[in-house]
Amino acid sequence: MTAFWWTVAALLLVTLLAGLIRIWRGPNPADRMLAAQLFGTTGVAILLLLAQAMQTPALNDVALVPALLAVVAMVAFVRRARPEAEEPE
Amino acid sequence: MIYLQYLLVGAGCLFFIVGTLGLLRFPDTFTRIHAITKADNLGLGLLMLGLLPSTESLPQALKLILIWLLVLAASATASYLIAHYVKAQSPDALPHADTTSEEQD
Amino acid sequence: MHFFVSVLLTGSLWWILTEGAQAWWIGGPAVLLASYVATRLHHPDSQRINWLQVPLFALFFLAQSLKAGVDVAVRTLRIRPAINPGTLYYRTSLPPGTARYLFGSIVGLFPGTLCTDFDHDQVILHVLDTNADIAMDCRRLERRIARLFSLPPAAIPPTSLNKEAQS
Amino acid sequence: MTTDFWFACIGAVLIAMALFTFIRHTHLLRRILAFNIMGSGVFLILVGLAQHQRQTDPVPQALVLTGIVVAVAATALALIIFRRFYQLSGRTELDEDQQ
Amino acid sequence: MNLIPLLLVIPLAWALLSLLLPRLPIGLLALAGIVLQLGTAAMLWNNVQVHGASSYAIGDWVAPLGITLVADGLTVTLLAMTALIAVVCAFYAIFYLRAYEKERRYFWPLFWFLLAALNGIWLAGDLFNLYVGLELLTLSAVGMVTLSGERHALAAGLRYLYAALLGSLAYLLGVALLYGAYGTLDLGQLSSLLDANLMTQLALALMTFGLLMKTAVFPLHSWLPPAHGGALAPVSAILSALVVKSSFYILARLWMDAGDALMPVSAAQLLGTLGALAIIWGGWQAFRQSEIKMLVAYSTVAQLGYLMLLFPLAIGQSQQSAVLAWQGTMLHLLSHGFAKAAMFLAVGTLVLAVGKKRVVDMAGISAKMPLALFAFGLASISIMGLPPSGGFNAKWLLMQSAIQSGQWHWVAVLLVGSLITASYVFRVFSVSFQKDADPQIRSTHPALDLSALLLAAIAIALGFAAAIPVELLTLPEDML
Amino acid sequence: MNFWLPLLVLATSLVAALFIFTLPEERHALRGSFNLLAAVVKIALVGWMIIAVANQQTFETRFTLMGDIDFVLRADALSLLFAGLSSLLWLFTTIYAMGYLEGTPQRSRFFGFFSLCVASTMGVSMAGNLFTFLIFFEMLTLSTYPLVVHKGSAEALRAGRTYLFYTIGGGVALLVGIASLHALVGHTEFVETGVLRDVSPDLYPALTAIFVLLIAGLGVKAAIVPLHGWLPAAMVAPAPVSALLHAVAVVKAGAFGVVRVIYNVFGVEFSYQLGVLVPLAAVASFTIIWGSIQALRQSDIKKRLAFSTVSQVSYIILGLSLFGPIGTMGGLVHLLHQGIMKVTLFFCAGIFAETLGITRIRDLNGVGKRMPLTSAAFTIGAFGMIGIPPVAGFISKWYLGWGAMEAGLHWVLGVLLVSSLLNAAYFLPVIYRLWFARPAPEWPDEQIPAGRFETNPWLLLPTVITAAFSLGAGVFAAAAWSPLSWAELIAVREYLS
Amino acid sequence: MQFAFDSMLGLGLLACAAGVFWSRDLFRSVVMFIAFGLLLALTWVRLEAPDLALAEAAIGAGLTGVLLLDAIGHLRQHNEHSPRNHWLLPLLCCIALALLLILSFNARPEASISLPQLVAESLPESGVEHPITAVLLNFRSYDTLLEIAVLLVAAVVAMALNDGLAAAARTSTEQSNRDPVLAGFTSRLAPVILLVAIYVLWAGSYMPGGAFQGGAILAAGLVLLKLADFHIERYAESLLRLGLAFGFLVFLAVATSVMIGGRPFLTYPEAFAGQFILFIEAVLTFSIGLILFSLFNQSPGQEVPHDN
Repeated sequence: MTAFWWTVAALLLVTLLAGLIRIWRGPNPADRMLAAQLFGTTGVAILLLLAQAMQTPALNDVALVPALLAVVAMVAFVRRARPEAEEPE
Repeated sequence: MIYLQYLLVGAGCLFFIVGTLGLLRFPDTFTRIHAITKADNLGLGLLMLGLLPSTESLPQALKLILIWLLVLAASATASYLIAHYVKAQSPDALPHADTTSEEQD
Repeated sequence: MHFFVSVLLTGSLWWILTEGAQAWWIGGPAVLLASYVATRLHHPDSQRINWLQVPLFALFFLAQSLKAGVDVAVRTLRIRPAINPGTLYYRTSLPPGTARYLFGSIVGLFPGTLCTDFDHDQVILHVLDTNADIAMDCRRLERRIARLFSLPPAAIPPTSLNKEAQS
Repeated sequence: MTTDFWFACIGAVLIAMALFTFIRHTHLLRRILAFNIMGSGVFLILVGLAQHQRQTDPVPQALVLTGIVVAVAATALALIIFRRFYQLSGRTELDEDQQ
Repeated sequence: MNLIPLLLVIPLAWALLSLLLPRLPIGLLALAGIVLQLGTAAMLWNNVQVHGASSYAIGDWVAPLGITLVADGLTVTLLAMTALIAVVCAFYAIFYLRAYEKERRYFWPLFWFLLAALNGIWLAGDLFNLYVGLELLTLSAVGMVTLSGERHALAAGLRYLYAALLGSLAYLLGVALLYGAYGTLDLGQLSSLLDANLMTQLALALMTFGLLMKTAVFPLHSWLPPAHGGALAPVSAILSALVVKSSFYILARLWMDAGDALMPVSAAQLLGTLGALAIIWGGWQAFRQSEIKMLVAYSTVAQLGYLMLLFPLAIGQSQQSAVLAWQGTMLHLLSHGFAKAAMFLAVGTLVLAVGKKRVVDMAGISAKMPLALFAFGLASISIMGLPPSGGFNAKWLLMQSAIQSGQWHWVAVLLVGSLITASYVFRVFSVSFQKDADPQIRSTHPALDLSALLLAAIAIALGFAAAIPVELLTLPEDML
Repeated sequence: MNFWLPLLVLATSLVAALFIFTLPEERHALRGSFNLLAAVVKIALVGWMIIAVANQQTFETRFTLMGDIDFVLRADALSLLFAGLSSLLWLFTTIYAMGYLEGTPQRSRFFGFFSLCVASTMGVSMAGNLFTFLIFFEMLTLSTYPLVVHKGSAEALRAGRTYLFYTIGGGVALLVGIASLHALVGHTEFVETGVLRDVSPDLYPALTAIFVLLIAGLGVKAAIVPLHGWLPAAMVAPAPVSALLHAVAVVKAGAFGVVRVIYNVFGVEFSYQLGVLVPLAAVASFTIIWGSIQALRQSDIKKRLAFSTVSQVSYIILGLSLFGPIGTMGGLVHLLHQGIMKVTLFFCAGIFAETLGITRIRDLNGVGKRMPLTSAAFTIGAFGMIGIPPVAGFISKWYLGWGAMEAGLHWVLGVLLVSSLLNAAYFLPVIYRLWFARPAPEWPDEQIPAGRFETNPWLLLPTVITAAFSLGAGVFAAAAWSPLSWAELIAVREYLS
Repeated sequence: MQFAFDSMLGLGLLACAAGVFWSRDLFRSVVMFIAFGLLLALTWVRLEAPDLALAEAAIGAGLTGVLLLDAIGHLRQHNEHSPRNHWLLPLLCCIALALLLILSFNARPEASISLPQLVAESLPESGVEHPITAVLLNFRSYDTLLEIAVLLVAAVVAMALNDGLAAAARTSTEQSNRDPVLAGFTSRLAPVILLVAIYVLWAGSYMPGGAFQGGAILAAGLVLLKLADFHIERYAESLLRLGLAFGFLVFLAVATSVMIGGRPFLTYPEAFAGQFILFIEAVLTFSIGLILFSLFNQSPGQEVPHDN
């Protein structure tokens, strides 16, 4: 049973890391933020799986936090990001 | 029961993979938003469903659901916000005309 | 009234969070505080939810988001992503306020749609596939939301579809 | 190789990478990032090393919690000063050759 | 009631007070508090002198579970010095800050947090607690540097912050390794446990690096001059007199605790060499500066170099030589504290009066500001290491140590340092005596001169009363 | 009381200095009266001590500085010789300076440092061990710097730099010497006949090196060639400062230090054993001759006097290195005599410059008629320098020569003779000009004094008194309280105990 | 499979760090950093430190990320000037450092003191059941006191730098261009965040959680409100100051007041240790939340910088 949770968690970790590619390649800031958003959701999923795999229900509380706060970074981005100046100073 | 759990969790995982694939394959920001929002939320939902039988109490189960709902609400809002942002960035052309060309670093 | 509902909701939330340990001596004040905050932040003229409609709406929502997930999965897994994105100017009858904005955000979880902006009574949607009958889905969602907020169903104005599709 | 040991090693590599960046780059924001990652590396070592082949140790965990708070305070402070500096000067780095 | 925690409670309480009640006359309030603290420090000093060193388990949890504070001869001396310098700087600041309406509101809370951090560091007996104390110190010090919000101050503050943070992390990494190796953070326990192995030595090397960074020892000093030279005068005084000493204090304790076994003589010689380079380079730079506050700031860089001589003189040498080096270094720390604070205060008054910053702007100032200049002169006697002054006695002890251990090259360093110091100090004087200049000055409050004079007088008085601190410095059972 | 008296003596000038520093610039009267009062009190105190010491009493202030180092002020016969000179001349120079600086700015600073300088000198004289000596020796350096640069002109600042360069360098040498000595033998208390008698021969080389270091350090202030460079440069200072530097404070402190090192640290006999005295005598002799030759070449009055000092101070050192009681008496008594005579000469030079604007020797033609009292004082001083009886200088040279004979160093006689001739060669022309040359139609820059005296009485009075002293010390050399008998007292205690 | 997971997690951390460091575009670095924070939270879970995971999730991915995004939004361009040229020596030094560290891990001596055991033995006396909270608020509460002081200092400096800084300009940029969707979402999420914050605080006595994590969550909630243009900071400044300092005030007051009874500094009455700790944690949560929020809120505004 635990082996399965671990396998799935590892798979999810792979997809998570694959998301890094999008962060790296962009091309524009919104794409990168989008990938970060993916990190949040996938992270929640991994945390839930780890809670099962490691027999630590307290991890559900940990999962609660990114679920709650992942959006804050996105909000900060859309509210405060400023399009980059076209020309260097 | 346990197989149902496997099935659900496995399916959930699959949707995550699909979401990421979409994120990587789709050509522009808007379509990527589509992919990631819809696939991941479904993935998380299925995974949560799969985990539900393993919970020890009702509140614990409800907490899982709560987490999912929070993620749902957050993604729904975030998807709107980012789409809105992207549109505001390039109001004349929607969808953005340039986003298909990948910038190489 | 609204405060009362808030207390109920936050109270059950507290119950869930503490997993039944309850600890009301701290939970009580916490719930009251949260409810107070909820009331303070609540926009006075926003529409009220008809709580009886919630389960029904939830079912509809679940079905639609399942459909959306599968839809997008199928499109993704094609060798060449099967998409045909475009813009849809959807005229909504929902009045400005909670209902309309709920529509805007929830539509993003529905098959092939993504709200990008509101313009007067138009909702500007980005659609994954301009060939699909998006307007139909939207209208159904709109009706459900109207019911959720006990709003009178209004005449549905025609919707224009941006034909400048691009791949 | 235990989990604790593995992550302690990762911590060591993170520190080295961050230190290199800290030395090489002059952009103040990047240095803040490097500082944070270096801090994370140190924290990993603190917890990982203490727990390696011993039981779970609450003390280093508590220390790291304190350390995280301090790091946040320092980061926030650095950002605030940096932003004010940028506002006044339009520069994102210090004049390095000033003695 | 035990006095040790009071030294933490008073500054913290006053920090809150001045933060929460900015409308009160916080200057006067601060003075009351600092006098109270001075009294407490003095009483503790007396206690230690009479009854010997004592320790205090916070929260009634003894080490290694809890945190233990230690008050020995060195600690109480440093506490007394801190309180004394702080009381004068506070007095000075009350009048000085009249010209700085905005800064005044935030100066006091930061001042108090800084004092709390300093007292905490002097008393600390726990490695991690020292880290937190260092961070509190750094942040409040950086805050004080940037108080004016001007561009150069911000740049200086950033440079300082980055260097200090890097230093903290290096230190913390060392702490992490030591905890990993020995499972305790208590200094007292560690000193008996430490043995020579790669991890311990790496840990100590890292901690040394971090602390050297924070002490601004050559070549890691570049952050110091802009920070100390650019801040408001009372801030510069506190930074140079006290703040940089705190990290050196930790360093010295570590090395002395770890002892000869762990610290190779070559490393000690290396540190001494860095010190020597600091003395020469800092002195040379001080000589070259055009701004007078920068001159004083570079002087700090040079003077910190003398502290480094502790290591080659104490590590791997005879007991007698080590004791002399220890006493000399700590006496230098004290007298430099008083003298440098006096110098910065005096220079601050001069700059305030003249309204310009460069050395050449001070032409003919001796006629207009004799007292400030006199204070500067008295202080520089100690800085130069000329008798009668604490600085001289410190150099004498160091020299004795060097001669007894046969390390004549350090004698040469000491002497060359004195000569370089004299050259930049007298540069200021010779400008100030110029007769043809007639500087326009603003009148300054006599309290400003008085404060600087007082501190300078203490630095001189240490030349006559050195026995009091020196005897106390040998008091702990055996730090060596 | 025996504990406090040395401190009290020190405090009279120290308190005066601090009081003057805090006084506003324009309170001239208060400052002046306080300064004079302090000087008088000091003379009284020193006088008391002299009487007591003559009656075998000792005064000692002692407390621990740190570890094994004490701060010691002790009044013995030798210290009172110097202390007496300083306190006496402080009074006269102060009076003179008050007249000299009338109407100039920054008098507060000047008199403050002046008093501080005297305080340091008193400390030097009463220091009971090398460490205490060093403290006051360096304090002297610092307190004289502001006096040297007092005028604030570019030239004065340059001179100040030179002065510092030399004296701080000397201080460093002294410090190294003292520190090494301390490390080598522990305490360095001044004891009659020295403390080093019983050290093992292994240390002789080291001790020789230390001796050289110490003498080099002290020699800077004592202006031994080639360490004298600062002295002529410092001539830009106001005349009372020059008087102070040459007669009382700086050069004398150096010379006095040499006395202390030879007599009370190394001990004459031990020094002789080490074989360092004869070279010292040689250096002193060279300095005497060289200084005189240089003086001959100067056309500026003060410069000539300055080089004269270089030469004259080495008489003291020469006397000391003759390792015999007679030579000692000659050297010590010259410490006093030279002080009084040189102060007279500088006072005169200052009066010439202030009243008539004369700074060069060729302008002195006929001044004797215009200023008879001043010229007479100058003449007495100059005769003393040459060694013409019955002026004090004769006594010194007589004893020096006698001492040299006793020591068997006959060549020293030659040195004395040559130097006396040279002295005559550079002083007699001046005296000739003063009295016999025809005056120029008008003086370079004459200030008509207000009173009926030839110049400001504040300037004249101390000059005349010191001239009288110079004469008196020679005429009454055999009297009980003359400098000579005091020097005899010291010599007896050094050699016979 | 655990091993595979751990390996990937570790490499992922390195990859993220590399992304942060080697990206020329600073915005990309910041996003990479946010991702790094999330991976780090997972790492803490793997190190059996859920408290740290909680804190990291709230801070690294939440608050620090927001601060950095806000800062980078403030910059006009994200690309940096070219790095320094001399890099070989630093590189070698850094590699040597990493190698030395890893080597030294192997050469570790056996510890003679077992602190976890001591903690476990003293836990019953501490008043709480969760060892980390016991360490933070009882055994080593002095550290925590100073740590709060550090936070407070940062807030004071932020206030000082922001004082008198065109307050008018700040408010004018805050003219309500409130996004209705965001506002609606926020107004409903905020009470939940508040409740979760309090829950985490309460949980600290028994399981992972505590004042700091609660405070960080609270701060994130406040930041969210602020970003959604709810003007919550419009309280009198003195009240804000009180709020910032309140936690520290109470902590210090409790710590000191026991001394009047003759007990050592920072002790709690035995019978009520748990209640005291919870009370202190509650006020600390409140204050930490406010402090972290004010660190965000006091960030200098977005005026265009003058060139030179």
